[in-house]
Amino acid sequence: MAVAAHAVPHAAHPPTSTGLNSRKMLFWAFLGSECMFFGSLIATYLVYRGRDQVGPHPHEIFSIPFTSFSAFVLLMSSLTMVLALAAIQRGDQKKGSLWLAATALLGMTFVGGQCYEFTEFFYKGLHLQTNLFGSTFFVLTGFHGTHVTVGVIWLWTLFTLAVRGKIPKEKALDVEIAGLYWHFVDIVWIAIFTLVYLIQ
Amino acid sequence: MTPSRRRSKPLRLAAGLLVLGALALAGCALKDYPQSTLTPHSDLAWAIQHLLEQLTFWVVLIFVLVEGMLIVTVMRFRSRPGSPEPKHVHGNTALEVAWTIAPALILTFVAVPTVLTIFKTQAKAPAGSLEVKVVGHQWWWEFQYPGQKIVTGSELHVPVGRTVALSLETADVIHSFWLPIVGGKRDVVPSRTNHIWFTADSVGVFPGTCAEFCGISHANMHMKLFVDTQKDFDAWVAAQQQPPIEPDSTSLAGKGKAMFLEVGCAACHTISGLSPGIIGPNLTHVGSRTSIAGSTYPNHPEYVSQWLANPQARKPGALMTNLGLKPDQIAALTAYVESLK
Amino acid sequence: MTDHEHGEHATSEHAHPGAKAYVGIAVILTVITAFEVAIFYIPQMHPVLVPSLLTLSALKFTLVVMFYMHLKFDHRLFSWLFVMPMILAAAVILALMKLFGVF
Amino acid sequence: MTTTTAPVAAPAATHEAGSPSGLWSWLTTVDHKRIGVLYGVTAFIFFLIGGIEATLMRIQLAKPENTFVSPDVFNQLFTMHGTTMIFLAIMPLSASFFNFLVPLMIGARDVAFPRLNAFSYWVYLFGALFINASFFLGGAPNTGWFGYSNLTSSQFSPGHGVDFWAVGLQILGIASLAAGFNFIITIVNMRAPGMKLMRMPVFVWMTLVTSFLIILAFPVITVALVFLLFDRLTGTNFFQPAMGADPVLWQHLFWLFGHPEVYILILPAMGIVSEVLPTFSRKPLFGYPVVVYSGIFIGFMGWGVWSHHMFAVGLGPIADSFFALSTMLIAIPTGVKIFNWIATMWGGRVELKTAMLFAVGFISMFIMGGLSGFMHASPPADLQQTDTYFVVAHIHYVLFGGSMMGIFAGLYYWFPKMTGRMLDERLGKAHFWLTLIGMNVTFFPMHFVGLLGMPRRVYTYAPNMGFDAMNMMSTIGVFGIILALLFFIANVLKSRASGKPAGNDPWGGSTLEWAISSPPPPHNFGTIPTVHSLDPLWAKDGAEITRTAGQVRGPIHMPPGSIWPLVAALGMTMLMSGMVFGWYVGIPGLVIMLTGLYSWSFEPCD
Repeated sequence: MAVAAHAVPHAAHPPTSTGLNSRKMLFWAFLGSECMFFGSLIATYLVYRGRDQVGPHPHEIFSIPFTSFSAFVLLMSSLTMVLALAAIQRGDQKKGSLWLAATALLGMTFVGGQCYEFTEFFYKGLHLQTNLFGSTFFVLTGFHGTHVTVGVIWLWTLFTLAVRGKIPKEKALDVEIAGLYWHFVDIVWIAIFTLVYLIQ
Repeated sequence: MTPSRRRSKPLRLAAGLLVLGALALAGCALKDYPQSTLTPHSDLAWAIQHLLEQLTFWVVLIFVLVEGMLIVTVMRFRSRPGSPEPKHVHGNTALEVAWTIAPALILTFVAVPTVLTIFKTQAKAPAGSLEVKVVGHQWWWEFQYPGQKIVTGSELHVPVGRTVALSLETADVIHSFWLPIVGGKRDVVPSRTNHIWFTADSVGVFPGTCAEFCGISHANMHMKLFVDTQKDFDAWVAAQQQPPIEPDSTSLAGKGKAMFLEVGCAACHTISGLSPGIIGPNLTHVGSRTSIAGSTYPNHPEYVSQWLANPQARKPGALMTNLGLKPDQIAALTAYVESLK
Repeated sequence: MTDHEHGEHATSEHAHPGAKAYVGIAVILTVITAFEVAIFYIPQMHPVLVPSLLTLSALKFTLVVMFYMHLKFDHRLFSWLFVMPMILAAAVILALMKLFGVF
Repeated sequence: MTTTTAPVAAPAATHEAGSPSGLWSWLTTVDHKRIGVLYGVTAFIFFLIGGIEATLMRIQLAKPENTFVSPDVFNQLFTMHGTTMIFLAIMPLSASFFNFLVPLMIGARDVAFPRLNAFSYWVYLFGALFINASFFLGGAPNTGWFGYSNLTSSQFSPGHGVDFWAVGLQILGIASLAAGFNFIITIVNMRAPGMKLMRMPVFVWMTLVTSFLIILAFPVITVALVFLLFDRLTGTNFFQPAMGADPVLWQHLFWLFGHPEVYILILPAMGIVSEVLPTFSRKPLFGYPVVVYSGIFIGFMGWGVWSHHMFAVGLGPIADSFFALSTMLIAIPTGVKIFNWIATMWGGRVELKTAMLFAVGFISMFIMGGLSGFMHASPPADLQQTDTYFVVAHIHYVLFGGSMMGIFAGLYYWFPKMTGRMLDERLGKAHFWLTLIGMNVTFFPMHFVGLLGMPRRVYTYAPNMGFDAMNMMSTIGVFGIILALLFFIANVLKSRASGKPAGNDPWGGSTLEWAISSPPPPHNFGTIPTVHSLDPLWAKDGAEITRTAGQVRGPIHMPPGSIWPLVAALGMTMLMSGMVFGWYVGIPGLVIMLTGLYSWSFEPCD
């Protein structure tokens, strides 16, 4: 075991064959699996695009300025997330908790925007059952929104811990993994924003 | 169990299976196996058959060689008292390369005719083909001849030697159109139109069926193909184009006609000039067909009466309503239906 | 997947870029997003709308994955775990679009 | 079940957990060996249930126009037979081997995430019970294990059967995903020193490939089932042709999952056989790297062939040709594996113990299944064969002759390791020969009855079609298989009662699990061995490894048991079953699940 021993970042964990943390590896594998999940959802949206028998159609409904702002908010939350991680890794839990809160708030802004958007679409006559666009759009973005919501809950949990001083440097991995999840949710939105909103 | 007895068992088994297979294949006469895929009667079915023969050749060859190799190896290297400890061989590159290339070569022999056959059989139907639109329903087949303005159900008539181009659609769920003697199946899929074309090469009556599970009575969704001489076909077309027979209103069939309108049959069934329903099969010339209920029962007054009395008893899940008819109503309707030659 | 891990220095303790670099990336991401929206609104760009948008968003995607998710600095195994499924997902999307006649 | 812990010869004070017994210890266990046993026993029970379903179908089909079961019941039977055998029997039987053996074979004390492992099992158990509960709650699913849209829509399938099926598969998918992640990380990260990837036993390799297939294929079926459930529960239009949707999308998504799933079912058996053959030939596996790469290649190619299940759909000549060629390509690595297995025996000293008989039987039957598969890789030929009994014959040669024979080979091979007692060879051989004869009598005629025009999934057939004799033969064959299984069960019971003690290494195996006592102590290895070669126990230092593997030096910390995985699994199953039963099951489920997950996360572990 001498080979891997010096590479172990956290003393609490037994050494691993690759020297890499098992939880982090699990999480990357999970994100790979999530790629297939969102890939299938996006594929369905793209395959069904333009097959609607009745409106409303995407171009009658989307508000690009509004969604661009949402996309920007989510991008910025990735920045605050990575700053939170950097702070925690330095052992600065105070700054870390602030950046975590900022990330969660930006995430909540995004989810709030999505709620507003969904309501707006609903009043413009686009329901889950209206047409294929309604079904595929709401289910795809709804699953993304659910992911963001889970992320927000996760972030507030970490925030509570950090405020109470319970995420020292040695536990930075907890934040790193939440960060991986958060960034993944962000890049899924990068794909959705382009494929669904901009390329109509 | 002695070693020798044990060893001979796989051999005996293999021999038994081979004999069995040979017997089964030899007995593949159409009269015994009317729905057989191994008795082609059209250009399409022959194209498939030729491919199948090549495939079978390779498959049987590989089967005999590899299973033989397996059995020989096991028997030859059986552990016996005093067998030496084997040498620890880890592999052999030349062998690995050889048995990678060998299957690849065989694949090429099969892949080329496969692709050629795919493109040949899925090309556009030649111009001047007889066009028939097939519509799958739970659980019966509808055949429309747009050129001849004929609509019929469960029994498809085609002339021998003339190319028939089928376009395949469905009214409800996915079914699969399959007449083994003219060729492979093709699914009928909602919101899609599929195509299949063939030229039947001999006269006869051949069964076919739905091959894709489509609900409770999937097993009862049959059809019949009548390959007629051109003369018979023309006569059939002419008969089908006639208006329906008008029974004497005092006869039993005449009462049945009144009953047909009265009890509600007309809501689902078309009889040319009488009723417009399109949910069930077109009955204009139902009396001329040889079978009823998705080609499940012979067209005989006895079966027709039973069918009218309780369709679901004859064909589970049948969508035809059980109208709770009284025996005299059934008799009249049966007489009318049977008169519609 | 090979076994290079053994006997090599594990790389999870690499120095990550600092706050400055992160902000820099954020600025680039913002500019690209603005650019994307601009392309959407400029009619002259519409002939190349799809390829340019795809390129730009792929760029954004890559930047986030490489820098914010640290794949650029992390162990190669993580890249494998993520990038292979991503390629597979992309292939599935393209194959389904092709099979349904989208292009 | 409780008996597996019987003779643990581990010195006291070596581990904190000890080897407790009793129901509570099983409910809270995080020991991979016990979870493996739980998986195995549960899956075998479901294998018997699936077998009963098959038997009922075969009785119905014994003669034409039989009325033994009603059409609707028949449709429920074939749907549940397929679903049960695939998701509740073969996959979890493989998972049982993964669980029990992978940590032992790579020289680890447990899997990477023991509690996630327990969670996976409980989710599987509850999901399996849920989906089978449908039989008693208004009718089981009846649209086939493939659930083709739009037959599954509320219009054509009212009632709850399809809901049970869709929700049940979602639940089972979570169990598979959890296991998939766990085994990837375990194999990549928990190997003993010196065990490079290319020194891993082939079974471990196949577990790794299978796990990757699971984590990448299950999300696709998850999405498809989400669409189906949305359609059925909220009235969306994913598969509503009237709204412009194309039901073929379901088929693409289903088979995008479904074909990798086929390899999820067969690769573990290939791995098992690759372990059994060398041991009973007294010779290392021939061409180890080629066998490994072939397995990886098969797993990879499994993604490019899904539409060969859809040749009759009418995808056009280009798509048909593409999928035909990619499918044929898979024949190459498969053939290569078979040649390497034969070459392993060539020049060896072949001992035909029961495990070896099953392994050879696997090769022999798998060749049959592979070759019939090759026949319908050619789309024009497939158009005559698809949806007929020819395909039923094919899948049963692959899944029964292949997967199940492989699993039985593994059972006979590792049963002594799992329980510490030998199985009876005479009963075992009777089991093998009856299985071989029974399955061939059952399934071989199906090739012909299919080619002669009998479609599958029919509850009845007409007497004048020439199907009678061969159907009767198939039905008779089933009773041969049943008899064989009785021999197996008798064998297990006999071994529990009076089986010979196994010792560490009854077969002279080469892999690490044979270095330790049978059954292994909770901590597996007293001293983690250092591996220097592919066949550690056959290498020069093999005796040394065996000598030290049992020796405990210093304290060993094993994770304590936990009830929370079970609680979380129960809550999650309730939450999801709320889609069928209503909010009054779903909401309490949510509360229970969150309680379980919260307590789990904050429970001290590792």
